[in-house]
Amino acid sequence: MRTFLITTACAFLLYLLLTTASGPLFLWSKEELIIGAIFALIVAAIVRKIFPVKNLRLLNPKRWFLFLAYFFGIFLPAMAKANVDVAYRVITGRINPGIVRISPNLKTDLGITMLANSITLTPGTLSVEVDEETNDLYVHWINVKKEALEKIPRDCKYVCGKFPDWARRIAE
Amino acid sequence: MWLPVAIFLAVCIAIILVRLFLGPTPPDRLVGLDTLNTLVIVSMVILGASFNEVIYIDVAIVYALLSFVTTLFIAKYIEKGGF
Amino acid sequence: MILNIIIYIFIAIGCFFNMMAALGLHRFPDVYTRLHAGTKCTTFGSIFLILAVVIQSISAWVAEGLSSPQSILTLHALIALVAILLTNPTSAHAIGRAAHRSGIKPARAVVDDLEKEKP
Amino acid sequence: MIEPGVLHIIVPILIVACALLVAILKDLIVAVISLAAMSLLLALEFYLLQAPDVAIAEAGVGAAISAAIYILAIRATKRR
Amino acid sequence: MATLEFGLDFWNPIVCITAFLVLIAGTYLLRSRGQKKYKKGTAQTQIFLSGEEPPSVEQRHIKAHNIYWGFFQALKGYYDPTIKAHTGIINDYIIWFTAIATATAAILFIVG
Amino acid sequence: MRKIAMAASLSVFIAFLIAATLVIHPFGYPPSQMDDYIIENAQSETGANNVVTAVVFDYRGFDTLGEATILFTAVTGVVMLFRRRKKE
Amino acid sequence: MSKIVRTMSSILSLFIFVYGSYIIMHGHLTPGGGFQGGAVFASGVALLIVAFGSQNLHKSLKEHHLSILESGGALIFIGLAFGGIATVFFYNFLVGSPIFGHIPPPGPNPGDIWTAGVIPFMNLAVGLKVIAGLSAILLVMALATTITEVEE
Amino acid sequence: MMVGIPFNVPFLAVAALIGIAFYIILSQRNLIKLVMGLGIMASGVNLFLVTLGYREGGVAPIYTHAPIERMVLPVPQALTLTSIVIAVATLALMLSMVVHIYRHTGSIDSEESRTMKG
Amino acid sequence: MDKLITHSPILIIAIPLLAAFLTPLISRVNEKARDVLVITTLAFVEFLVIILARDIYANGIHIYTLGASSPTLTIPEQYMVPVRIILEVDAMSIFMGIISATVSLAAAVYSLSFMKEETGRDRFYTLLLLMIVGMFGMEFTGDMFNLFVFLEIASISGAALAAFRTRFTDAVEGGFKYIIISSAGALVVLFSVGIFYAQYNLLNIAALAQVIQYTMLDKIALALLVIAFAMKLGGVPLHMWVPDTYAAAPAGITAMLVVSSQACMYALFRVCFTLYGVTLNMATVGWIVIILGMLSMFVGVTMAIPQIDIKRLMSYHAISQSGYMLLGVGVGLAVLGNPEALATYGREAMSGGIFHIINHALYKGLLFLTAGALFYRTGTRDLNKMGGLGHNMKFTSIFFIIGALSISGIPPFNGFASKIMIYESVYRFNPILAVIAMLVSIITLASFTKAFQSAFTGPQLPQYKDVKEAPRSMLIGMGILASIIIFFSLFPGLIVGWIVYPAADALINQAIYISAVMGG
Repeated sequence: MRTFLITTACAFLLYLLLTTASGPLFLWSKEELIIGAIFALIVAAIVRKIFPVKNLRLLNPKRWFLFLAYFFGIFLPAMAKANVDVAYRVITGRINPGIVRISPNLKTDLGITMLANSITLTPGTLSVEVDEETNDLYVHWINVKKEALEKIPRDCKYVCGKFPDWARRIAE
Repeated sequence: MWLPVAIFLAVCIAIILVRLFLGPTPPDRLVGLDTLNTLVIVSMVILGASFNEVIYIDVAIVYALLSFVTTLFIAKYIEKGGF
Repeated sequence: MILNIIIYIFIAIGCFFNMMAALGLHRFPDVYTRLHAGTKCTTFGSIFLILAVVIQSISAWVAEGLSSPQSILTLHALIALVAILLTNPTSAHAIGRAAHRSGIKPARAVVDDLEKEKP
Repeated sequence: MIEPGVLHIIVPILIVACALLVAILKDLIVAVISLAAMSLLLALEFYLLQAPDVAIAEAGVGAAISAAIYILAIRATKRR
Repeated sequence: MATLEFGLDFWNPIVCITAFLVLIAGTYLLRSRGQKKYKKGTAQTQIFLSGEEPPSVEQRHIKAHNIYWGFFQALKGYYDPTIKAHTGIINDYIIWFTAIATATAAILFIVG
Repeated sequence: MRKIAMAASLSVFIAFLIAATLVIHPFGYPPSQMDDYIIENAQSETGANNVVTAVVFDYRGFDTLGEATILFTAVTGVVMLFRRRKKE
Repeated sequence: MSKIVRTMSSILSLFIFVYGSYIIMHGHLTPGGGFQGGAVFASGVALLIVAFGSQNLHKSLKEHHLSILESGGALIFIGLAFGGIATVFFYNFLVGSPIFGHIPPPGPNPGDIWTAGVIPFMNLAVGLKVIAGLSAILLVMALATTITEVEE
Repeated sequence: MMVGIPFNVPFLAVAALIGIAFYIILSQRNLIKLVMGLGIMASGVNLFLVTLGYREGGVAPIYTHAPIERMVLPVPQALTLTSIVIAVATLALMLSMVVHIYRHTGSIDSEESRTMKG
Repeated sequence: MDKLITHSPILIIAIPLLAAFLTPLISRVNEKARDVLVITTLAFVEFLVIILARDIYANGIHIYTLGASSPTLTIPEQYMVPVRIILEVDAMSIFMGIISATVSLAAAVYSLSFMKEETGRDRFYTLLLLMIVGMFGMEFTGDMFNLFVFLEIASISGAALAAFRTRFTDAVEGGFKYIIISSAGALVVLFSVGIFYAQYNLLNIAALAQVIQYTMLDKIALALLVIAFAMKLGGVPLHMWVPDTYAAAPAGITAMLVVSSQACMYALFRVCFTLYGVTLNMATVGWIVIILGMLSMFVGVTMAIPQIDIKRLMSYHAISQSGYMLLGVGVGLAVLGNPEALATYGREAMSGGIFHIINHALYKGLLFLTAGALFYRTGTRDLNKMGGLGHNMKFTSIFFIIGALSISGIPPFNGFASKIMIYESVYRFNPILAVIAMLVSIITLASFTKAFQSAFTGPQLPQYKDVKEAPRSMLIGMGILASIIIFFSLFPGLIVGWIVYPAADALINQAIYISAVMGG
């Protein structure tokens, strides 16, 4: 039931976002609100079983601010660096690739998803496979450093920096 | 201002299509398709701005959401998974 | 005027990275490295191009008054951006996984943990 | 001055190129990929022809649904 | 009401049926004046095949495959290519379609 | 034989198509007598801002009914083809 | 598919469903309508099929549910068409009435959802039908192609 | 005033698409390829219909924020919508029949899988 | 009652459609109720068709504008072209409508017990109703694009029905061939519609007929349309799908597929006579149609003789018989520009061809139903394996004899009535054609003799010792058609005067069709 309500709220907010300025100024006309509510209920009834809001911790505004901070402070600069890096490799053609295994020790699905997507978009790495039980990630690394190859699973700090910590803080 | 950008993107699309044609293995072509998707979405947004038509962006959103489904289907076929 | 310059800079960055993506697909030797080019560069380029559109429409919005239809353009362009940001890395992951499972070895690889552990 | 008609020349050529690929190659999965690309570019061309309704329909049906049906059918039969 | 008149000629089924009935009656008349020697169940109705045993009842029925055998032999020059043209391959059907459509368009262009 | 017939008919067919593109109206300048009426009157007659939707559901609504019927037919056909059969 | 794809799909499916309903409902104002929205919505179902497997989906979504939905949508559509038969079949009998009956001011305007008479209802009916139909096609084909041995 | 497109390129693309579709249907023995050929043909016809309705420098026929006088023709777009849905419906039916043919004969080649001829 | 007649064109299409949408819901509740619903709907449609026919023969063309503020408001006020979809029912349309309604009623009654052993019968009846909707739509519409839509409905449902018994390989193959052929044809039709739209910005048939100019594009469109419809109706050399599909479909459906291809023939005639009409160079197109007809007649019948599958044999005869119709109407088309010849023999030839349409639908439907009855009881279609079935299946063999004599043109059956009209009028046009037509009729008799001999006569085979007569509803279905055939045989003058001459005149008089929509 709780999940259902949260899902409904998400759907309703999304619908409102899509139909801004339907009424006077910024607001919504009342027909739009009613129709949106009905649709939100229907959609929530469909997806309630799979929508990943099993716990209420994600509703904490602190986590949202953390997410924004992470997104703008850590993620975007890393992404810019990544792109310059890839551009450099495109032009020169120097690569030294390999697939390495890291274990970030994340528990929830959302956390591992966030981490994997961050890894994919940031310097020289691309998540290829995830272990269903242990949540270990297999990462394709475009420029394998010698010092990271000492132990298995490899050390996170060479591959993806501080991302696992941030993911844990935000999603767990 | 926007039209040259759109044409430039179209040229990029043409270059990517070459990879789609040459790609030795199916995953290579799939990468080409994925890249193509993103570029087409961006050019849709750009063209929407160029026509100065606010409602056109809807098409880009639809494409951004749905091209994902195609990619997943083909990827799942390539990895020989059960549907 | 300054706004225009910012928009032009954004467009230049976006176009450059999209071009890099297109070239990278040809320069790299195998699927995984091509995925690097195809995912990262297009996502980054798209962010900048869409941001350019957003900045322009916001300026038009401010110029035309609050009830201008440009607000819808801004919001929808941002939604499209979010959709790209969400889907692109996931589909890259799916493609990489599919490629590995269908038996494609990474070219010139120095190390392959996945191959060792899951034959 | 670059005129907008240039896009009306580039995009149809790309569409025809994708269709040719379907005709040439024997591997069905590649044919599906290139059909998806054709459908995508077709949607872009509809967009350029000022038909956003049709573009959405082509995006929804051509890209997602019909590719999915093809893949399911190929899975149940054989690949080439 | 029963008569179909179509400008050139006419056709009336009632007349036709009456004629048939008259014919049948005449035939029956002729038949009734025939010999009465024929009897059922005697050697008169047995099959005689130059002294051989006649085939069993099931084998006496002529199979559909064998009917008009001579006809096909006589028209071999027509039947062989015609049956060969019916390949049963779906592509060929569309080849015929394209060919005939182009031919028709060409005829319309040339003749007018 | 089949290949020759194919090549000949196909090439002539495509030649006809290309000839048709040369005599059709130039791209971008169509005749419009029926559509002008629809563009002018759709908003006032049906109340819909989107003229295409007005055409789809009002002026040519019967086509849409037919189209929905086709989809219904196809779905019925597919479900029928993959139906579970009675166990003997 | 992997855990990452599954999580992402469950988030995106909400997005796609809401977006599909938006397209269906705003068919008479913005590009879109019953077919387009229905196709988008059904693509969401396709996403669920590819991410979670048709067997799992089949536990909660059976073909006959979809069949009933589709018949229902078709019946609503043809019923709306029959609704105008007092004048003519397919007559737009709701324009000017209190339900969806506003008449928009002539010329360009941002649009009001409460307009266009029976068209929004027709959009809904067709949308329902297309959703059910395309999902049924995908679900049935996915199930039939997964089970290799068909029960004879 | 913008200049028109030389040689009616979009119409030529339509001709090329239909030609390629016929080439695929005539020459490819694979049944799924055949169906793909029909799909390409449907795309070609759709493109033809939409191209018919385009006006130089036009806008979409939606009153929301657009000027009225330059709208492209709406009827071809409505026809194309119908045609797209018809195409996907036939596609689904054809492919499920192909699946059945494969189950019966073990082949999707149009020559190997036929049982009736003559 | 007036209201009913006014709205009957749309009701004839919409009521089966409504029933088709209701069938899946009702059959979840009760199987019996579904059967009753289907039969009631078809009977009601038959009734509607008959009252509409009476109205049309009394008052002329019936117009129904969909969505306008009045059914007869074809053109909006202050405007010059029609904008909305218009249903336009003239004598030819309602003639085809009578055929469709009758044969489908018989086929549905027949299928009640024929499909008893199959699963998924709710889908079967849904598709059957949809196929009827498609045929009626094609026959009644006055709009080119709408014609395409209903063509697709009829083809898709027909293909799905042909593939209904999926446990047989040939059923699926036949369905697949049918759907490929028909969707290729339909796409070509759509392309032609696009060509018309490009030139005149119109979709209505009557409005197009008023302005059409026979330019180069129109010639291409004409060729494509004629050949696409010719493929759908099974004219040689585009006929090869016909035996494959007809043989594989369930028997009741085969009878309906015959009617469906005749609906395509109607579309062909509509395009040639009404859409192009006097702008056309009639002699050329007429001769094209005549040549198609002659080829169909000859190749169809000669290919029928070697067949050993009874339904394939009958399918080839269906091709051959459609040749007669094409020949008759083609002669009419060839002399359309020549009023004198038209009056002396052209109209007669067309009437013969059109009369042959209804006769063919009836007796070929009956023959396919008897073949289905044989299959139902023996489990095979192979004539080599049959024999002596006449001992046990007396009614079926009587129905077969009626159908066979009628198709071979033996007096006094109705096949002879239409054939003699064709022979005599075609003889005035070109004697050679008439002689070939008679020859074909003789070969038809020969091949049906073969079929009858192999299946019904001969000693009783041991494996068929305890074969029973076909079940009752199948006999009722066959009986409906057989009694109509006998009625038609006894009173041909009545039928021709009532429905055939008006239909022929409706095709000839293009101006009336145009003025019904465009006014003036």
